[in-house]
Amino acid sequence: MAATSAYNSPGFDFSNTYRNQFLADRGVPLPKATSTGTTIVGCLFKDGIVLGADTRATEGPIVADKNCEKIHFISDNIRCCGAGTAADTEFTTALISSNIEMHALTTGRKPRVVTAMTMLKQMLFRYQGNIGAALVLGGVDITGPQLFTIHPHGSTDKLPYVTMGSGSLAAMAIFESQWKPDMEREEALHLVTLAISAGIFNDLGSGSNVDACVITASGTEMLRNFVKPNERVEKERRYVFRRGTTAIKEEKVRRWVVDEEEVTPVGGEEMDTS
Amino acid sequence: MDHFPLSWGRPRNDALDAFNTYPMHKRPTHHDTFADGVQRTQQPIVTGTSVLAIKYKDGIMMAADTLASYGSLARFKSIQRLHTVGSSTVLGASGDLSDFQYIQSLMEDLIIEEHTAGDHHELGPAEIHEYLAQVLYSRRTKMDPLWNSLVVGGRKDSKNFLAYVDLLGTTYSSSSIATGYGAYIAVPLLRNAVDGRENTLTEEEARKIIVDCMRVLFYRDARSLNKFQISTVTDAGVTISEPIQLETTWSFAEGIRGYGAQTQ
Amino acid sequence: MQTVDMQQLKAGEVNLGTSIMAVQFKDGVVIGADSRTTTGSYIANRVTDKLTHVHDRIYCCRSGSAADTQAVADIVHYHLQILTQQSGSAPTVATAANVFQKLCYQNKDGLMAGIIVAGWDKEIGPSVYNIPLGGGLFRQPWAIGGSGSTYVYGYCDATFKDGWGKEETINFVKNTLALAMSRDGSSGGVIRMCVITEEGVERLFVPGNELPKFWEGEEVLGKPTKIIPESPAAPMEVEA
Amino acid sequence: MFRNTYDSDNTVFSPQGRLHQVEYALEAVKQGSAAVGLRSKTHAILLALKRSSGELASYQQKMYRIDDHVGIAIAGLTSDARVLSNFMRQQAMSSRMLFNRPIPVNRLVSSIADKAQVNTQEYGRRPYGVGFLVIGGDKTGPHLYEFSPSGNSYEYYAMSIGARSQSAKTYLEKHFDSFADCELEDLIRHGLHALRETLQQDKELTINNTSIGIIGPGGNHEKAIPPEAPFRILEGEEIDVYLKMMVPKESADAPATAPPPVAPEGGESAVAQPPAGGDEDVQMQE
Amino acid sequence: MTSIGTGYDLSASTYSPDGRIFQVEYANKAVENSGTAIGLRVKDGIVLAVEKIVHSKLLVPDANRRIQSVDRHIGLATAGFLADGRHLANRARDDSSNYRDTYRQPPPLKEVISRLSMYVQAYTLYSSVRPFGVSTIVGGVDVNGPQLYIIEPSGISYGYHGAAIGKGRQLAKTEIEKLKLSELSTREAVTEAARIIYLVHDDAKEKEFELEMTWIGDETNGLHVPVPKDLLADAEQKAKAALENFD
Amino acid sequence: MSIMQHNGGSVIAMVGKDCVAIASDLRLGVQSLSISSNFEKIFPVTERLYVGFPGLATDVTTLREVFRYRVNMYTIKEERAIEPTIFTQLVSSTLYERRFGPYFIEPVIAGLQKTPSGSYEPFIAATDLIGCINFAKDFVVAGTASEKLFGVAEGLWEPGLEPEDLFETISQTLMNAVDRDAFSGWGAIVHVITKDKVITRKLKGRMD
Repeated sequence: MAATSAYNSPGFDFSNTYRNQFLADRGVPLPKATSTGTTIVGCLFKDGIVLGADTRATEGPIVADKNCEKIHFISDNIRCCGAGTAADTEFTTALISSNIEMHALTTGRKPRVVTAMTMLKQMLFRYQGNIGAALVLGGVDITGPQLFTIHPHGSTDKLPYVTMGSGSLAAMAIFESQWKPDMEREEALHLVTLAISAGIFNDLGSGSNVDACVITASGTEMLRNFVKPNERVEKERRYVFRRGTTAIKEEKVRRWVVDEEEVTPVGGEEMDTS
Repeated sequence: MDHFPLSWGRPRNDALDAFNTYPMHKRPTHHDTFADGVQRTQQPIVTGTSVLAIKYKDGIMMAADTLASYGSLARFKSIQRLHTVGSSTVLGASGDLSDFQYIQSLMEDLIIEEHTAGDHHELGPAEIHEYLAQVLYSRRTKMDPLWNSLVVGGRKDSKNFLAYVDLLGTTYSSSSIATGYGAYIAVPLLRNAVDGRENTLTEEEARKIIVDCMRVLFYRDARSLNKFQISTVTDAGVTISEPIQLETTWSFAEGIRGYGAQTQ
Repeated sequence: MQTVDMQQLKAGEVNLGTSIMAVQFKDGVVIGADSRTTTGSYIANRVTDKLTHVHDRIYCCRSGSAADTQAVADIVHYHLQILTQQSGSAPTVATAANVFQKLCYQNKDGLMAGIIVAGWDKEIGPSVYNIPLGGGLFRQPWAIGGSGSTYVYGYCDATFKDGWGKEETINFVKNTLALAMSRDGSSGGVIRMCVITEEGVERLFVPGNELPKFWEGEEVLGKPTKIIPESPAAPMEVEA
Repeated sequence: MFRNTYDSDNTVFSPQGRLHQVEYALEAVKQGSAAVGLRSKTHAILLALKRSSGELASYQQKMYRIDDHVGIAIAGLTSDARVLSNFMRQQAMSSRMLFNRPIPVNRLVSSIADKAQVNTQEYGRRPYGVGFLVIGGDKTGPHLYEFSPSGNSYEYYAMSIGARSQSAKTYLEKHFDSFADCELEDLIRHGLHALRETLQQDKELTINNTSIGIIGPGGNHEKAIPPEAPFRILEGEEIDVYLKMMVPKESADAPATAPPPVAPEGGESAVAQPPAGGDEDVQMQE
Repeated sequence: MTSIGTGYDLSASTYSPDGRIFQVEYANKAVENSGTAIGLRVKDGIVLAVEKIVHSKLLVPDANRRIQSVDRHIGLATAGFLADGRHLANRARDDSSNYRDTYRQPPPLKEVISRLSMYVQAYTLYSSVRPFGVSTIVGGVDVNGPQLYIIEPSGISYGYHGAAIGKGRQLAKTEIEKLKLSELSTREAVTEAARIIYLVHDDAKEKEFELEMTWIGDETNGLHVPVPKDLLADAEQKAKAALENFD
Repeated sequence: MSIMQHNGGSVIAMVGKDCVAIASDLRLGVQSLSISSNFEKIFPVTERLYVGFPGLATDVTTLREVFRYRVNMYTIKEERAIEPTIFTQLVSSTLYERRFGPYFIEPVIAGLQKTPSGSYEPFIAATDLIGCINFAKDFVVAGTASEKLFGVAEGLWEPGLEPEDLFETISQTLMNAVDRDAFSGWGAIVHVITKDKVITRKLKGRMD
């Protein structure tokens, strides 16, 4: 709390680690952060890249969020799917997105996918796997469509079709049996949907809906909730409690003035101050 | 007790033991929280990977590759992991192969006992499965599990039977079953291809499904081999094929260079 | 995917189980590698390129942690570019190897990297350097590395001859890698090779279904079919 | 009678190669009241005559359920029967446990036969003093077996054991050709007729002294028999309808030509009576 | 019977003054009263046949077998007390199974015989047990080809080309001796065995009988199984015809 | 026992029709010993924005001060009240700063967001202890009873609840869930936020 600004000095703050390590040593397990068990995939096609993700976030065995977004914005022409510790994927991609924007402004060029990839792998390597982000990075730049995976320890792979996350085996099975080079957009989108669906239905860490994103030289199309195979069934009855059901001990109401009336002060003008 | 197939046959620790000086079971392993309390009896040594099986119109079909791994060493490349039991059952095994050989001898004893009774009562796949479940469960209760995941398939009285049992005595029955890595990689494909069609699939279609899955498994499972056998059980009886060589595709990879910016 | 391969490997880290190799011949070097990347026994990438360009005529083969070796190779690549800019001429293979060695040695506790550096330079011509775990530097006429290499030392010792030409060397690399890949579960996929000579770098590719084949006979032999004729029964001698 | 020195011990062969102790054990079976078993293509049934030791005593149990698909009727020492029937139950349960399969009936019968054989060969034991009729249904259809203390077991179309069973056998031998295609009701009627042959002159079958055991689908007079048709024992009012179906003796087929001598009827006796003087072939089979 | 009443014949553990064990001899009497059983060892297999006396017409034909399987490739026929025969068969199965568990191979017949005859012999040693009231023919095809043995109540066992036990054994032996066993096929031996059983059956003294036959050979894939119904019927037909000619 | 259960306590927030509600229990304990039945974990940030801090009590107090300070600094610098979305990002980044030594708090945020047209829109969010935001359209939960709250809320919540109905739904959800959680309970407090007023009610609950 030494900072005197509302805007904090950048970087991580380790001041609690001593306390928390002490607790951990005393046998108190540290709580779980939200993770995205996740199925994320990417696939090359004739004109670009299709990325896909499921939308389930878990906290241990609990489904923490049924419809979260795992395809993150890096730049207009680059997107990144994240699996692993949710906060890590959010902040890592947000940071790189910001850096890419800066880089683009500095160089005055459209950012390249390899640049984002290199930034990501260098950052993750620096943290030696402690930032638990497993990423699928895809985009189209001057060199054409590019697709990478980045593992939490900072290793990367360049492949025409990739999967990550706990559902990666299920999704990869679909790719390995059905992927082919030079697919049309629709074919690729369909294949990605199948791969994500395989994760949703076969991996407990993945679930809910299919998000997809198609990136071509002409633009990026984000297909949020592209397929919704797990819509909740409409409730047949309502469970609204009669007003007054809950016993109250005490009540306090604070009212706010909502509509302000502009009142022009009568009399001389106020003294000008500065 | 770490019975997850993903932990079976970890790669050799060549950092500590670059020249394979120590036998597998003496090498330091990762720490398993439960190890002190539960698993002291054994761990799988010579292992087989996935077994796949599906039901189809005329019977059941099962497949397994012919590899026996010793850790990451592909130690024996033409062993059979499918075993005929009686006249209407086939048994497929992944996991420890010495335990599987023991189970084979149990099956042999059982079938001879049936033969010597000579009274037209024959153990079918359902009975064999029940028996194995009892054996595996009782062994794990003695803290001395038979380190296998078994698939029992068969057809008797024109009824298809397919079920699973593992080293804990867990059992289930399904129209498609896969053990080991197959449970992660092949099951999604099998469910798509088989569920709801188990009474209409022809043998040819079933064979294609199985071969496709074996191929994907070979692509993605580091303990698999591109040589495998297919077994069928139909009204005509049990067949186990000669080893089949997988056809694989790699051409798309020729142009890949490096892992990032590299282009040369 | 949680399985830790080795204690030295960080949890969930991607591993290049790997069979890698480099052999020098009169006009250059042939380097080669399999294409398998694993986490546990899952093949995360079946068509990896483990032959990494660090300069025009200098490549390295990577084994060990994917993250570590990529990072090291990237840094060396960076150093060699700077060096080239500053000196105005291509670095020697020895220079590249020394940079690798320094990084691997100084960070030996934090890295899991076994690297073979090979290439061609004006001063020495073709050369091969092996930098195993720990960060030592060893120049060899041929070098093998990675988990698959333990299976083929004998083959290499028995086969390698000085004075080979390009084709013989390529065959040697191809056969050695195929043998290693067939026995090591952590190696597999395709064989990628580079022939680096003064003239340039030639990429070679052997797809997984066209690997050289060796003994693949039956290990389980058939049951005896022969009936041994007549051995007279010898019951216990008892007078009735 | 010739003072027999070869009959006091079951480990001694007589010079003729006979085992007198075993033969005496067979006589113990005849001390019990009669039981009759017969089978058709679809059913196997048991009928037994229950005794009561007096006005105030209840009728003794003659039939036991072993498993859903197996039932037995006993004649001879009840206590021995209990030991053996419990053993049979264990065998049946172990088959269900190990294989989830109803034990094949022949194997069940063999298992007690093998157990009984041991008692005919070792000193310090006596052969079991009880005979069983076992009915059961398995994959090969309905079956009827006889088990005897000698360790023998045979499969029959129809059989009778216990006191004056020879008369019933005579009836059965005369009619067994027609059993195969009988309806359940006809089969029971035949059974009752056979059982009636074993009665003393002044006695007749009543709802109190008769038990009927059935394997096979429910009959016309049975209610709420589940489709798997487990073994059931009919007693009391339930069997009235069957008793009424019986044809009076005069008009029914001629009774056994020579009614055997009357065996003691005085309740279950564990004391082995001397052999009932050669009216039957008690030679141990084979 | 000089033995009777001497008191030396009441226990298997007692010798008579002239060195005989009467109890074993009496056990043989039980065998002699039994229906005949024969076994033929021919060039490519084994045939076992028994004359099964039908003591009641209420018996279900084919159901009450007197020839039993010990292992896939071994059959066993007994004459004497049926229950004792079952006991021995069970013991033979255990011996066979133990051999398999130890050596993971099908047991050679010799091995089973050796173990089984030792078991039988043990029952001739003690007063606490009686000898087995059965003679046993054991036949099988193993790596050494077809094998045939008899084990007697004394525990003695010999290998045979043709074996006969039970009531009609003398006549059967004479008939078997007329055969050229080493030239017969198993299929032919089935016919011969049926003929011999029909021949030795004494219509005058005995009740009805049933012919039960099993075989092991190339035709059965080395398995010990009952002779197929049609072949059995054919053999019986021929046997009856031969009998009429004989008469 | 996890450190998140050391002091106990749970918070839930729900969206209604033009309103939001946020509620918590009032227990403060040390493991199984209850210390106080009047430990509030929900704090006003602005007039129409509340934040709840279930988790380790010492971090509740610390974070309350941290955010009071940071919100004040924001207000002074920006010369405007902080909006719920901005505040959520502030919470998220503040927690993520301590990615490798987190506060043991899983904040729940509920408020009304001003739209460009000047009207108010319901807003709720929650983050995990290192700041991963969960923007929900229905309800968010946190604390030792979170699993039970998920279950009950999943059954009871429905869209378009009026403030008074929302009050009943959130109260019943909370009360029923904490009744099955040993570490939460001992009374409860509910804030229903509408554009012109905030109704705060203390509920009668089990004291065991």
